[in-house]
Parts: sequence; C-alpha cells; structure tokens
Amino acid sequence: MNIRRLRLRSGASLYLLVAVLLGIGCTPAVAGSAAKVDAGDTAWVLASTALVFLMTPGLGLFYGGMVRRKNVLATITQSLFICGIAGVLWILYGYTLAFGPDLGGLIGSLDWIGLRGLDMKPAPDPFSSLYGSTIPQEAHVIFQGMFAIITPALITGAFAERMRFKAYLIFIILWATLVYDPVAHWVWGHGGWLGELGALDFAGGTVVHICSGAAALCCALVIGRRKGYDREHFSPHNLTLTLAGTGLLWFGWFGFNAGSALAANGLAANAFVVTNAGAAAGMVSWVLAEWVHRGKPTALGAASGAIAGLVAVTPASGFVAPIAAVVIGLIAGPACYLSVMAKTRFRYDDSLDVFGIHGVGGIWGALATGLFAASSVNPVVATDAQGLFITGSAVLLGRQLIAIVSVLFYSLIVTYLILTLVGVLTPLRACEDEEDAGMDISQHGEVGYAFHP
Amino acid sequence: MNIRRLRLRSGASLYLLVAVLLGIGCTPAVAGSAAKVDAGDTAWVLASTALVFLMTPGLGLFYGGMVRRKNVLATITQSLFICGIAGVLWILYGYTLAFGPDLGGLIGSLDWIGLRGLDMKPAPDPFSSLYGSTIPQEAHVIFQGMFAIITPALITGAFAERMRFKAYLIFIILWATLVYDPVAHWVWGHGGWLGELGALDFAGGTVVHICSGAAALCCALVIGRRKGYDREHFSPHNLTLTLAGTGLLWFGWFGFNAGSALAANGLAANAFVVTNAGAAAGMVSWVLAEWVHRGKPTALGAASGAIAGLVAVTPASGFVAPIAAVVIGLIAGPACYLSVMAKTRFRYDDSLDVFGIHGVGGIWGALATGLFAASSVNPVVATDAQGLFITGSAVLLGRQLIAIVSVLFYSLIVTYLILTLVGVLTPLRACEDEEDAGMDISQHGEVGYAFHP
Amino acid sequence: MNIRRLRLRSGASLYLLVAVLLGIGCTPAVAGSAAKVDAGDTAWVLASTALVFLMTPGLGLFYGGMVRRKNVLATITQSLFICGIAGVLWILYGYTLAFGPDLGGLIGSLDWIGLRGLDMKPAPDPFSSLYGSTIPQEAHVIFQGMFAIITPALITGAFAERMRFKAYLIFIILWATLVYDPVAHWVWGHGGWLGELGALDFAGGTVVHICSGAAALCCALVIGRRKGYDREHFSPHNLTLTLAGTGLLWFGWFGFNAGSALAANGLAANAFVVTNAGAAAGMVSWVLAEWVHRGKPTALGAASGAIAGLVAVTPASGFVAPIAAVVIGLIAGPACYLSVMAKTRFRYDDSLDVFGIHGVGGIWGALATGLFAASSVNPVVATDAQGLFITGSAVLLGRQLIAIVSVLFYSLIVTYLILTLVGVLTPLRACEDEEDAGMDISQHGEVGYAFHP
Amino acid sequence: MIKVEALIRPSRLERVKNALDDIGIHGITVTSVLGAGKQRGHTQYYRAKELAVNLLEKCKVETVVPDELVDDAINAITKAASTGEIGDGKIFLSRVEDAIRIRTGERGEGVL
Amino acid sequence: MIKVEALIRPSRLERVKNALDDIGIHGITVTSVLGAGKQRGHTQYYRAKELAVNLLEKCKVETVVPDELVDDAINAITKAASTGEIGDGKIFLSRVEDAIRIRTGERGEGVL
Amino acid sequence: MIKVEALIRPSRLERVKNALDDIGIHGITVTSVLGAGKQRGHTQYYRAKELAVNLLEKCKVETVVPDELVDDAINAITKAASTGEIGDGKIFLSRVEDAIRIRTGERGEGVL
Ligand SMILES: Nc1ncnc2c1ncn2[C@@H]1O[C@H](COP(=O)(O)OP(=O)(O)O)[C@@H](O)[C@H]1O
Ligand SMILES: Nc1ncnc2c1ncn2[C@@H]1O[C@H](COP(=O)(O)OP(=O)(O)O)[C@@H](O)[C@H]1O
Ligand SMILES: Nc1ncnc2c1ncn2[C@@H]1O[C@H](COP(=O)(O)OP(=O)(O)O)[C@@H](O)[C@H]1O
Repeated sequence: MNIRRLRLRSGASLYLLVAVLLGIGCTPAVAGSAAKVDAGDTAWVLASTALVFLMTPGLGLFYGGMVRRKNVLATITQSLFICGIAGVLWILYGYTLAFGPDLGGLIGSLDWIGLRGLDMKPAPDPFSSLYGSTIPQEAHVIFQGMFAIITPALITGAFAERMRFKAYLIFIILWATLVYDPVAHWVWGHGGWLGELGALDFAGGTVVHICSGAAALCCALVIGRRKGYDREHFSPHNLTLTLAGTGLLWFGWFGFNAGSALAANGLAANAFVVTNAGAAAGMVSWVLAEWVHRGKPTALGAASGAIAGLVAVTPASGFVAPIAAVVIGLIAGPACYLSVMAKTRFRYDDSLDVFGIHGVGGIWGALATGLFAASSVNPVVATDAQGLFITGSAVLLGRQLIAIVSVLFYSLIVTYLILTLVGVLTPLRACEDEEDAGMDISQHGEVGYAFHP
Repeated sequence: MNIRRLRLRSGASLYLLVAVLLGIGCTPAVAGSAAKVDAGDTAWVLASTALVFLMTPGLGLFYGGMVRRKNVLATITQSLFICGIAGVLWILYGYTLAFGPDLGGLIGSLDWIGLRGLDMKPAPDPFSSLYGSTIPQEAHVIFQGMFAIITPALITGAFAERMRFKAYLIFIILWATLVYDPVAHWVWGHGGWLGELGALDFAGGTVVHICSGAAALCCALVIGRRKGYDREHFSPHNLTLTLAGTGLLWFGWFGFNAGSALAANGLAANAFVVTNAGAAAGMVSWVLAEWVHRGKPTALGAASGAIAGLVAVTPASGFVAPIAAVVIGLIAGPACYLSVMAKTRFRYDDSLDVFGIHGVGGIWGALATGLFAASSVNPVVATDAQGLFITGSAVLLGRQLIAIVSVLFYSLIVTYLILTLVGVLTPLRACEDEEDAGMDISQHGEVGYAFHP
Repeated sequence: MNIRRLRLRSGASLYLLVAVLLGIGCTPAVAGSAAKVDAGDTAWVLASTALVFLMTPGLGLFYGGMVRRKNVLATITQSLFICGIAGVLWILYGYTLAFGPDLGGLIGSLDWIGLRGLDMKPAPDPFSSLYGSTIPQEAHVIFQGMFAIITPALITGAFAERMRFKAYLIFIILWATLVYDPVAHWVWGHGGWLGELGALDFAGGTVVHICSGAAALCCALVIGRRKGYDREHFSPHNLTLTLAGTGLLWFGWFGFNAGSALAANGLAANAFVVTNAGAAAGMVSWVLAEWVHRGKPTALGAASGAIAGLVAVTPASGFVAPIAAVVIGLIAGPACYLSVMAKTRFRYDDSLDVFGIHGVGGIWGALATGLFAASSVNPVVATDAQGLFITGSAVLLGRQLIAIVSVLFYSLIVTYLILTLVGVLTPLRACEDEEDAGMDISQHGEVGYAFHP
Repeated sequence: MIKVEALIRPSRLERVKNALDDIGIHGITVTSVLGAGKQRGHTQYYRAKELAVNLLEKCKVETVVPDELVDDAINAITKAASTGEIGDGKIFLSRVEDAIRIRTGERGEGVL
Repeated sequence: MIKVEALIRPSRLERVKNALDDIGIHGITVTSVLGAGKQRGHTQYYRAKELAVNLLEKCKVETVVPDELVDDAINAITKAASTGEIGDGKIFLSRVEDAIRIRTGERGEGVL
Repeated sequence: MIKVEALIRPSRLERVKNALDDIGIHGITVTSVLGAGKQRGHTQYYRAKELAVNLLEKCKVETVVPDELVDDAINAITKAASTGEIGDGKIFLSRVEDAIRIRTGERGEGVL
C-alpha cells in the first residue's frame, strides 16, 4: 500500500511536470475579457460544433460509397481517423498556431499551447471581436477544431484506393500543422494577413475548400493514377452510403456556415437560409446539366451537386442574400460538373474529385463573395468594398483573388514538399499486389462486408 | 481586360435587373417589428431546423431499405432531390404563398417573393404572434422550409418502384405549389381560414401527414399497382437502411415538434417529452399487435410503429400532457397496423404505406388533439374549446373534423388533377421493361450496389 | 349519433379515471420554483437530448455491423426497441424512481409518477440545484430519459446473436426498473447516497458504463457462449455499419457529456472540448496499441478506441482540463484493448465486448476523475477533495472507489437475480436450430439483406 | 441423372420454381450470376463518365433429375422463363455420375 | 477427374473445408446459393403480410479430384456436413474432361 | 459442346471477357465465388483476435462452346488471366449434352 502510494506519488509528479510544460491545470486563468457568456449564443455554437463534427464521419460514408468494395473501410477510416489525430493535435498546438496571438500576420504564437491560459469566459480583447464576445473561448476552440478535422479529411478523396496508411498518417500530421494551421491564421486568426487585407471568407471557402482542393490536386499528381486506370472502370460500389453521407454532410453544413456567426442571431439565420439555398440550387443545376449532357439525371449527380452548392456558398454565407445564394448554387453545379469532366481530359486521377468539387467550387464561391457581398447583410462588409454586383466596385473581388491565389499556391507547394518528405520516409502508395487485394485487407487486415457464407 | 470588365459590368447589370424583380438586395428592409431576437430561442429554432432537414435524407433511407434492390437509389433520390427542388421553390415563392400577407384566408400574397422585404428581425406585427416574436423571421422561413420539403417527400413512398423521374419532378413542383403552400397557409399562415376557425395543429398533423397521406392514396390509385403485384412478393431488400432511417427520423422529429414552439421554453420541453412518449408507445403497441396477430415481433414493425406514434402525436404535441401522448401512441400502433392490413384487401398498391401510416396516423392524431388538448398545457387552447376528455365538450373535436375533412379532400382532388395534367405532359410510369430492369438503371443509369466481382 | 356520443362519453369517463390515477392532467401544478427558465440553457439541453437520443440507434448500427449477417436486424432491434419500452417506462415511473423525492438515499418516491405534478418551470427547490435551475423540469426529465434508454441498450452487445426476444424484453423491463433507476438515484438523484458521499460522476461513468458493463459480464456468463464458439470465427459482417454507428455515437456523446452541464456555459464548452479530446486520444492510442501488437491498424480498432476514450472521459468530463482528457483517452485505448484480449483467455463470450470497453473504460474513467478533477474547472469539486494529481490527496479517489465497487457489485448481483427469474419464466436463449438459422429469421421472421435474386 | 442448368431472368425465378414444383421437381439450387450473351447491356453514368455494362444480372437454376424427367423439366422451364425477348436465357444439360444424400449416405437416383 | 459438388449448410462450411484439407484436398471453390429441397422454409413477415420463403441459404462446395480420391472426398464431406436433420444437402458427381493451370498452361490431373 | 469453367482473379475478369469476345465467344456466365488452392490467404484482425482467412474472392467464368472452339477459349483465357503468380486459377472442361435456347425452344450447338 505504501509502495503503491509512492508510485502514485511519483506518477503524479511526472504528470505534474508534463502538466506544467503543457499548461494542464491552466483552464482558470485569472485574466480574461469583461465580456459575458450568453447562453443562447453558446447553445448555438456548441450545437453547430456537433453538427460540423458529424460532417467528417459523413464524409467517410460519402467517399466510402464511391470506391470499390475492397477499399471501403480504408476510405472511411482515412476520414474517421483524422477525428482522432487532428483532434489531439488541435488541442496540443493547432489552436494556438492558428488562433494564438499573431506573429507577423503569418502564424499564431505558442502562447495557448495545450489550451493553457484559456478560461471559461469569452476570448479576451481584442480577440473577442473575431472569436466571439459572447461565447466561452473553449467553444471557439472546439468549433474551429472541427474545421481543422474536416479539412484534411477532404483531401483523402484524392488518393483513395492506393495510399498507404502509414504514409497517410504522417502526411496528415504534417499537412495539418504546416498548411492548415497557418492558412487558418491568415484568414481567420486575429492579425492574419488575409483577414487584415479585407478578404472575406465567412465559413471556409479558402481555408477549407481551396486549401484542401489544391492539396488534393497535388496528391493526385504526385501519387499517380490507380492501377488499372486505363483498363478498368472504378465505379462506386455502394451509392446508398454516398447518399446517406450526403444527407449528413448537408445537415452538418448548417453548423459549418450558420455556426460561423458565432452567435444565434439574424446573421446566423440568414447564413442558414443561404446555405440551404446554395445546396438546393447546386443539386438542381448539376442534375439538369448532366440530364442535358448525358441524358440521365443521376443520384450521384444530385449528391455531388448539393456538395458543390454547399462548397460554393460557404465563403459567401455570411455576406449575401438568399437569392444571391440561389444564383451561386445554380452556377456551382454546372461549373463543378465541367471541372469533373475536365479531369478525364488531363488524365490525373483525383479519385473522388476533390479538386473538381472543393477546389473549383471553393474558387467560385470566393469569387462569388466578391460579387454578391453586401454590407446590408453583414456590417463587417465595408460599404466601399462590397460585391461587384452590389456597388459595381471590384475592390473586394480583387482581394478575393489575392486570397484565392495565395492559398491555392501555398497549399500546392507545401503539400508537394510534404509529400516529397513523406515519400523519403516511407513509400506513399501500396504495392501492386496490395492495391489488387484492396486497401482494406492490405492496410487494415479487414473486409468491409462478409456477406458470403 | 477592358472587355472583361465590360462583360462583368453588363453581367452585373443583367443581374441587377433580375435582382430588382426578385428583390435580391432587400434583406435589410427598414420597417420591422419592435420585437427583439432572443439568442436562446433562435438557437433552438435553428437547431430544430437542422433536425427537420435531416428527416428527408432519413426518410430516403427508411423508404430505400423497403424497396427491391434494383430501386434503392431511385427511391432515396426521390426523397433527397426534393431538398433541392422544393428548397429552391420555397425561397422563390413558396414562403410568401404559405406565410405571406393573407388573401381571403386561402393563400398568402406575393409580397415576400424571393424573401424580399424580410429583415433580420422577428416578423413584423401582427405576424410575429404566429411566426415567432423572438426569432429572426428568416429562422421561421427556413424552419418552415424544411416542412415544405419533407411533406412532398413523404408521398414518394406511394409510387416507389414505378414512377418516372421526369413525371415525378413535374408532379412535385406542382404539388408543392398547389397543394402544400395553400394548405400550410390555411392552418399556419396568418389569417388562414382553418387557423382562424380554431382548428389545432401544432406541428403538422393535417398540413404534413393528412395532406401527404391523401395525396399518396390518390397517387397509388391513379398510377396503379407495380408490375407483378399478384405474383411476386415485394419484400424489403435492406432493412438495416430502414432502421437507420428510423433513427434519423425520430431524431429529427424532435425538431419538428419541439421546434414548433418557436422558442426554447417549457412548451418546447413538453413537446419534446410528448414526442418521445408517442413514438415509444407507438413502437411498443405496433409490435405487440403483430406479435399477437402473426406470432412474431418484427424489426420493421418496431420501425413502423415508432413512425406511426410520431405521426399521431405531431398535431397534439404542443397541447397535451405526456400521459395523453402515451395513450395516443398506444392507439396509433394498432390503428396503423390495421390500416396497412386493409390495403391488401382493397388491392391498391401504396408501396410503402404512406396512407396507412401518415394518412391514418395523421387523422388519428388530429382527432386525438380534439380529445386531449388542454389549455393548461398551452394557453393557445381556448378554455372553452379544450379536448373532449378534458372538459367533455366536443367543440374542438368538431373543428378538428372540419380540418381533417377539408385537407383530406382538397389534397385528394388537387393531387388527382395534377396527376392528370402531368400524365398529359409525360408518361407517369416506367414501361414494363424499365420496371423489370429497375428504376435505378432505367431512370438514373446507376446501380445501388456493385458487390459482384 | 347519440349512441356514439354515449360511447365517447363513457370512453372519456374511463379515461378520466385512469388519468386521475396516473395524474394525466397534472402538468400545470401550482407550486413550483421561483427560478426562471433561460432560453439559451433550455435550447442547449433540448439539443443535447436529441443528440443523446441518437446514440441508441447509433449503437444499434455499431453493434449490428459486428454480428454475423443473419443476426443484424435482431441486434439493431435489441437497441432500437429500448427506445420504445424504456421510453414509456421512464414517463410512467422511471423518472420518479430515479429523481423523485428521496427515500433513504436509495430510491426516489412515487410522487412524480406519470410525471404528475411537474410543471413547465424549473424543478422546485431544493431539486433545482441538481436538476437545473434554468431549464424546465421536463427538459431534465427527457434528457435523463435518454440515459435511461441507452444504458440498458449497451448491455445487449453482451448477449447478441443468441438471446430470445421475449426473454430480452422481460429482462430489459426488470433491469431498467431494478438496476438503472436505483443506481441513477444513488449518484444523480437528489439525496442519493453516492452523490451525498461526494463521489463524482459528471455524465455517467458509474451510472451508465460500469452499471451496464457489469450487467453485460453477468449476462455473458449466465447465458453462455454462442454456438460454435470454439469452431467458427464470429467476424463482423458489415463494418461500414459499425463505422457509421461510431460517427453517430461520438456525435451524440457531445450531448451526453456537454449537455450534462444542464446549461450552455463555460462548463459545457469545457466538457465538449474534453469529450472530443478523450475520444480522439482513445482512437489514436488503441490503433497504436494494435499496430504495435499485431502489426495492423484497423478500422474497427479506430472505432473501438474512440468509444473507449468516450467512455473513460464521461465521468470526468465536467471536472477536468483538456490535457487531462488527452491523458485519460491515451490510457483508455490500450487499457480496453488489453481487457478485450483478456476475454479470450477467460473464455466468456461477451459478444461485442461490452464489459471490456464500457466496464473497464468506465472504471478507468471513474478512477481518472479521482486523479484529475479540479475545482478550478468546476466549483462542485470541493477544494479539499480534488484529484490526486491536482492536490496529492486521495480523498476523492477513495470515494470514487466506493462508487465503482458498489455500482459494480449491485449491478452484477441484481442482474444475476433478474436473469434467474427471467429464465424461470421463459428460456433465455434460442435453441440450436434457431441460433443456426439466425436470430433475424427465428425471432423476427425477417432477413437483413435480400440481395439474392 | 442429368443436371439441368438454366440461366434465366431474375424476375422469372419465382415462376420457374413453381413450374418445376408442379411437375414434382422440388430439389433445386439457385445462384445469382452475371451473364453476357445476345442481350444488350445498360449504360451507367458516374460523374460525367459513361460506362457500358454488358454483364447483366441473371439467375442460374440447377436441378439434377432422373433422365426421364429431363424433357418435362425443360418444357416447364422454357414455358415459365420465356418472354419472347432476347435475354430469356439458355438451358444446358450435362450428365451426373452419381448423387449422395449427405444425411443418410444413400446414393443413386433415389436421393433426388 | 471427377467434380464433387456438395450442397451443404453454411454453418458446416468451415468443417467441410477442414475435413477436405485433412485428406489432402486443398483446391476448392465455394459459392453462396439458395436451395430448395425437402427442408421446410421459413415464414417472413413484412408489415402484416406473411411470405413463405422456401429458398434457403446453402453453400455449394466444388472440388475437382482424381478418380481415386472421390470416395475419400465423399466420406469426408458426408461426415463433416451431416447433422442428421433434413436439409443436410446432397453431393453430385460429374466427370471433368480436363483441367488446365492458368499460370503455367499445364494440363491434366497434375494441376489439381 | 464443352463447358469451359475458369476460376480467375476478379481483377482479370474484364480482360478475360474481352479476350473471349475477341474470338467470337459472347455467351458467358460469371459467378462470384470464394476459392482455396495453393495461394496463401490473408490474416484478418478483429479486436485483438487474429483470423487466418484462406478462402479468397475469385470469379468463376463459364462458357459453353462447340468442341472446336475449346482450345481457342483456353488460350484466350489463359493469356488474359495469367499474372505468373500463384493464385491465377484453373480451367476445367466438361461435356455438355445439349443446350436449349429458352426464347425459341431451339436445341443444339446452334444456340450457343
Ligand atoms: N455459351 C454460353 N455459355 C454460358 N452461358 C451462356 C452462354 N450463352 C448465354 N449464356 C447465359 O445466358 C444468358 C442469356 O443469354 P442471351 O444470349 O442474352 O439471351 P437469349 O438466349 O435469349 O438469346 C446470358 O446472360 C448468359 O448468362
Ligand atoms: N435434385 C436437386 N438438384 C439440385 N440441387 C438439389 C437437389 N436436391 C437438393 N438440392 C440441394 O440440396 C439442398 C438440401 O436438400 P434437402 O432436400 O433440403 O435436404 P436433404 O438432402 O437433407 O433431404 C437443397 O437446398 C438444394 O440446394
Ligand atoms: N481442385 C480444385 N477444384 C475446384 N477448384 C479449384 C481447385 N483447385 C483450384 N481451384 C480454384 O482455383 C483457384 C486458384 O487456385 P490456386 O491453387 O490458388 O492457384 P494456381 O492455380 O495459380 O496454383 C482457387 O482459389 C479455387 O477457387
């Protein structure tokens, strides 16, 4: 008993050491903002956080249904496991890198490492203006954490059916750290240079979709085509999963966009309306496009169009009126449909069209924000830098372009460097036999369905 | 560059023209109610809206599991696509038809077309009394929008496995416009005649369930039985989908009913309790009924009973005490079980029992509201027009009967007219070969599962 | 017409009689607390309730994917049906047994039978301190009701693939009444002896996980191994269901833990962060453990680890800082992995590892609460009874041990008695033929998938 | 003993089974297969891509019968499975040397 | 060479496979089939409707063996698959003219 | 008439089908099967438990052809299905007594 106590004691000491280093006990920092937590706003942001969380498993189903049967678990797991790995990193250092006190407009400092120094009150001034002045800062932490999870998860669609789990794991850790955290800081962090510039991104057109879309393109190019690219057709094995995933993604997206108001107010309600309008219009227009072009309206087209519409409306969702969202969605459908077609021409194998939908949809959405943003919807939009179609001035559109181009290229380049590095450490893709047998059995030793005797 | 600018300019002009016509820029109308947005109420209504949204994809799974394998995607898509088409229509003109300033108790005017004139505040007086005085009107717009989506989606269960996608599409557009929007106005719109009459429908017994149930019956009769009705048995191909859908429907239904309080208060909490009680009791009683009748308690019976209970408790959910809800659910199970059995006798082919469950369940629920509604639960219930079992007066029950009968017949007749019209434009049902091959391949060129080599 | 009226009258009389006995009309009791309902807190608790509800169908999918194909519906139904049966019981007498006015620290009285006497205001003093002083008591009723549903549902994993539906039904009714309700009272009921003692359990480590885990162990031992235990391998038939279920469980768990704050405040936000941290760390650590041990990281491992982490962090979620949650999760993964391995050694057949994950994870979580609970996170933690690693005092740890041991043994013993009783009434397990044919066909007369011609 | 192996449309399975039952043939084994023949396939669409699919779902019905029942079986199947359209399928006959009932170990035509 | 084709209960597959392994027969092919025979079917229920289902899940195990192994194979299968209840299944024997190993192009009994 | 029955890797199905098409053999029937042979199985993991799985997914391709086409068919299949690795599969040949086209009732080689 004494010995055990001793062990506990020394265990406790060790723990305390680590704790001090990481700031474990620090939740109740003394300083803090004078602002008060509002229960209604907090309720909405927490509910939204849960909604955004669900998008990642939903994405797993969405993606998982589109691959061949032998890769279904590997594909879902490549989404789901990011809830684990990126979830831990976010608390350890991701949040402080992205949202911590600014260093040169480029990155957050390590002041809030391990969430140390955060208390149960709203973020202190001047952060509260961006991180919510009526919600506990931890609500901001975890709401943003869900974005840090889904963004790398989106990329996995590009290298589905061939990337090794080990390489994937290292890649994700590096990408979350070196691409996502800085880019989130640029756009949404207090002092980030793109935010300061006045580029608008309500819920992640650049940070989430362009950033992951560009990375996806890079991955598809570097990792190469799936075995059998010219010979076999890689048709989806279980579209019921994909349709279920679509429902969950759309559902979660309400938190994504309307939660980004960080309050339960008129802006949130407008973002909610606008989100649904964009998704609905995207669904309809993609289906019409393929109906005209190929002669059949498809289930997968409806699903893809909804996602395209959601992607496109995301950056605009806090700045535009409902009818503008309908227009954004109506264009997003055919635009993404065309870009998915283009893929075949350029012969790169972005397995599940991450670039075609998230990249292109995100770019269109960021531009559309520059066309339709109105300060009447959101006073954050400067009256002299509203959308081109509102005031005829292209000032905002120019800023949007800068944001698009810089995030696109930063993500492309750094993703390329990361892949090169990972490739040195461990092979990026499975060998031919493993690819033939399927990633489920070769990477995980499992099979998706045991329907046979 | 100059040319491009020019094009942008003229694009902008064209857009502005359309915008003016549709009232795009109009979100920030000057007038408005003095009422203030409450963050807590708004948080709950927005969360509820997301919940109700999820019901439609959930319904897709629920229905999709019950059809034959070759029709699974078509069936899910017939639900999912309504999120698109009805989603867009609602913003363009659905909301104003249903909830706009009243025209003769029958329909809303076009004043709020394209949501023009709505601002981020609560609905102006006198609308605020019905549309929420503490939530932004856009929250009411989108909450109600989800009802406008799920209601036509419910009907699709009646013509599953045989209706052509094109005919379905035209049908849905017309039905949403000519049946749903007016009926919603009658019951819930400010000035609607059934609402004025004092008929009670908290969350959609008449508007949603009787209305769609009657339409479903009409569709089943007009479109006719599935090929092989007498020879083959159409057994469900994947009940795991149906059970998953049941979970999502029940989950979403909390938003449907408790969200209909348009506030986060005691009434919402009571509606929540009552909803769960009704669903639980319906599940138990259906299963007991079939256990006694056929000797086996089934999974599909549990699912069906839960839905029957939910349907029945819906109109009553804001007016009755929990124990009354248990009684309502206990009766709903066997009642719907019987009506599903009756279908076989009358030999109409309502594929997935929309009338048997939503029609009959909705009627029972509307009647039950006339039996159990208590002004102690909700002061909206006039003390002299409470439920028969509360005060012994049948006044309310009479009003409920009027509401039931008028919605039932209106929906039956107008649905019949719409189907006739659609049938003139394009064949309603697939030809025999297409039906044999399955709707997935014939309508969409897709297959649900590619599990084969 | 006259006759019908008469019948209605007498129906009404009968109903009124029952109503009086059960207290149907009693929602609006006159007395009540002076406390006022806060819309924000209510919004969050209602949203959380919906989230917790979804866990049970989610659990159905999680479990259903792990059994053999022939048992999938029976397994899902054993979860889903508890939403029905326990849902009804909770309203009739469960709530009052668990949370009604205390009788000797052991059980609640029947004062609130049928929810009689509850009104739409917060619970009266002194209950409001525990049941929420800013939410309607019915919100507490239904939030807690979801816990009363999921807890027995967890047990079903232990006897999956062999227990008869009839026996299951009687077992669940008795268990919910004789085990869950008292234990919930001990820990969370006003006046319950473990709560009075100062044992901490924020969201159900003892009440939910240890209690169901112990019962599961008992069931596995009493009911015996599945037929073919030594000869066949019972591998999971559809892990996509399990992964989908994992997503829903994790999602719902945010309501489980963060909703347990019964308010939308900093504590809820911290609980949310901590929940995600625990789940994420558990996922990562389980996968690492199996990767090292067996050479493959698996999808099911990721899912199991997430659940293990969630279980472990549950009792601690309102008392610890985020980094502590990471530590809790990191240990939960390997701990549960080891205990699942141990099962094979001891040769009992807890089909889906309920004890290995919920029992062991719950014990670790309850202990961890004794290690990391800090009054700086939650003032409910007495400063002189904080976690061992916070102040070096083992006072709290001792109380946690008492809680663990008493709940563990109470559940083990009473479960054993219940099983014995049920076994007298009806055979517990299916006969060999039925087990061979599968529980879907033998218990329910259904098949999960009709994928064959 | 002859094994009669019929490749038929899935939608005719029920009828074929009943037709065989009617002439006293109760032992059959059915397999879900994909078949190609004269029948045209479908076109599938997957995000702007078109795939020609020419393996169609068919049922293989196998029944081992004494020689004297072969013609009856063929007639029964042909009648029940034929729609007159391409894709109705084929029947193949092949000789079976012996049959054993597992339960009893019996052999020969008697076990059918 | 003889093809031994056994229709067995799915729950006996593992045992049958092991029994064949034990006597040195490693090459087998297994198909999931539905079978009707003497065994009674199930009743399924679907919303108040009753369906009699008499196609039951079975496994078809095929192995092509040299003539001299046929009796051993039959014995092994019979033993491993039999429960004594109706529905244990049947074994059919039929002659195989030749066998080719795809990898090498070899022919004859040697490839088995 | 001979039934050519090939057990191949699923990933080679497309190629085998095309190879047969090229030599004018259009009628084929494909079944999804599990096979054991010389090829090593996989190890599966299920919560700390290891399972050796040695029934692997294979495709059975059956085509009934006139005697004179048998060798061409064998060559086509062998070429298209072979990877040189263990597990490429086997082809079995067996005699078919007669063939009937269901649609027309025709019999004999002509129906193939
Ligand atoms: N030579 C063959 N060998 C094996 N199976 C065949 C052969 N010819 C046809 N089949 C099977 O029969 C099915 C129907 O054949 P098809 O030629 O399409 O129709 P029909 O017999 O009416 O002309 C095919 O899908 C295939 O499964
Ligand atoms: N004549 C037959 N032709 C083809 N398959 C048969 C025949 N008779 C039986 N079978 C197969 O064998 C299985 C078992 O047969 P059954 O008659 O039910 O059992 P038992 O052989 O024990 O009497 C059937 O389900 C069917 O798949
Ligand atoms: N004797 C046999 N009888 C039936 N099927 C066989 C036999 N031998 C092999 N097979 C089938 O052929 C497949 C490939 O055989 P295998 O021995 O693994 O490869 P290889 O022929 O390249 O040596 C097996 O999976 C099995 O389906």
